[in-house]
Amino acid sequence: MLAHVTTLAGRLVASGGGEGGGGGNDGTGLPILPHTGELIFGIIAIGIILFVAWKKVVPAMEQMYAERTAAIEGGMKQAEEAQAAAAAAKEQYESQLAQARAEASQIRENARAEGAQIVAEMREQANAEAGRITENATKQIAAERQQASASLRSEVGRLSTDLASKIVGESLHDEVRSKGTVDRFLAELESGQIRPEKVGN
Amino acid sequence: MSPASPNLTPSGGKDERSGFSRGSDLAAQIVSYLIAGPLTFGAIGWGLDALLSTHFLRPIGIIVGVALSMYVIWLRYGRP
Amino acid sequence: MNLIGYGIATIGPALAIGLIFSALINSVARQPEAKNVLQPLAILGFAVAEALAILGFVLFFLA
Amino acid sequence: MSLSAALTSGAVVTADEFTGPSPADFYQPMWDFGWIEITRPMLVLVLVTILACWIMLAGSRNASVVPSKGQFYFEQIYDFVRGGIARDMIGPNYKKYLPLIFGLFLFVLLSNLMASTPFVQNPPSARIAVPIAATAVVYIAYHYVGFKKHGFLGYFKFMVPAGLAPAMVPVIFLLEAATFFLIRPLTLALRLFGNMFAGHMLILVFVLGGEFLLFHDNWLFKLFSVGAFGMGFLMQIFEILIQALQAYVFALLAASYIGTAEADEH
Repeated sequence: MLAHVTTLAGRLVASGGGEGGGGGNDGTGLPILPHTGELIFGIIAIGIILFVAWKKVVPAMEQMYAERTAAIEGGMKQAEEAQAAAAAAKEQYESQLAQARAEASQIRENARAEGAQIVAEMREQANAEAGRITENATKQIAAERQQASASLRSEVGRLSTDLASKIVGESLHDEVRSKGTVDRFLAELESGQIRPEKVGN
Repeated sequence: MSPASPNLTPSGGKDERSGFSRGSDLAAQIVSYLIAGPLTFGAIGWGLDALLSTHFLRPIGIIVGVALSMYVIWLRYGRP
Repeated sequence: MNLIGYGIATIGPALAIGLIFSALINSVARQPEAKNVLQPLAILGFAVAEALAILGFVLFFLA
Repeated sequence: MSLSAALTSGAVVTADEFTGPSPADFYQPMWDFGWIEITRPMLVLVLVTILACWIMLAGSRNASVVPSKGQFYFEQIYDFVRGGIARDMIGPNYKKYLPLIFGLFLFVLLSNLMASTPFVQNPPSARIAVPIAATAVVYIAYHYVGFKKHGFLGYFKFMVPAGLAPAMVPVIFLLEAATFFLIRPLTLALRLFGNMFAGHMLILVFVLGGEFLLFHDNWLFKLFSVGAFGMGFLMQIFEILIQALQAYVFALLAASYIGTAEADEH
């Protein structure tokens, strides 16, 4: 068995049929066996690359990712703050607007009330004025009528007295008597106790 | 969804949909097992053949190796 | 000659593997929630088909 | 070599023989110092190292919250590795492993892209030594993490999945140990190597074939060479995609292994 193994190994390593397939140091082994120099170079190359990646690249990139995450999170926080501030400003603005609107409506209401009051006052004033004027006129008319009736009464009295005295031929101008007579007559006339007759025929 | 049926969710518990690489190495690992079985047991059979100077143990070892490989694959990946 | 024989022998498992995974992809595309059931089945089928290729490979060395 | 030569010479029926590309084309020794041999991929590796260090240092120097243009492009790569690979695969405490994953990703990406860089056009990752070197770093890292996390015996106990019949434990442990210690790094290295090797080989086939057709006497072959060069160009574009994808897969698997070792329970 050992002989089998050794011959197999020997065939694998040494004899690629002399084709130069690439195994071993001088490239005479099978192509699936590594060339010594290339193996050493490959391991060194991978070692250098892994060392650079391990020492320089990955720490730098990971730190950058951490910073980016922090920056994005910070940015989000900042954005949230800005949004909150904007919401607060909007709220303030809206409250101010509502306040102004309420104020305006109150002013309008006040103005309307005031206008109504003014109109009412004016109407009342005008009514009062009209009433006063009417009253004045009524009073004046009454006074004038009184005056007229008084002067008419005295005139009628004097005229009738004159007429009567001319008929009688005697002065009937006794103040107290004539006055009383005429007055009594007129009062009776007014109260309807005597009816006025036709003076003519 | 009722709490009694948690397996009806598309991803059955594990996060197997998270990345596109997940699960794509299965074929390579299965091929590894399938090569390992015949190779190992064929080598054992070959060694026994050399010791006992017989000739039938190597093919038997290879067949047994394939069967064992498939058994291991079923154990590792074939059970849902 | 052995080499050519093995090359021809890989055609069958290659077709089988292609069919198995195309069926798996079709099924998962239609019913993604069935993936947990389908994938082990497909892997078993793949293992059986691949075992044929490996057997051919082994026979290539045996014969 | 014999196969590709047979295939291509079967296609080109001429008197003079066409030799297709072979693994030997990737072995380009330049100076031999006896104990060590300087090859072209080694020089490309030096270039890759300088380029990677320059990109990393220029991208992260004066890293600021508001990125400059260069830092922005660097951040795209860094974010892709950080969020798309490391965080998804490793879990909550992924930051410890970021230098490893990111350095590996950049190294593998640049090594792969060297296949399509003008005047270099020689991917170091198409030489098995470079994937093995990269895998060795991952191997040491994830076993170190596993042993540190679970303890020496606990790590072996962690490998065996739960719910197993006691009789099966030794057998399954054997299988799991082989997977953990042998097959995982092997497939990790061979996947990268195979992809880069085969991709570059494919381009070589088209370009060398086109060259052969172009310098052939027959004018019809000269006409066909246009198609061959066109296919080579298409493959070149396709290769750039594959190169980026393989760098992603390498970093993804490295992160996945670390994540598995880091996990509490499976």
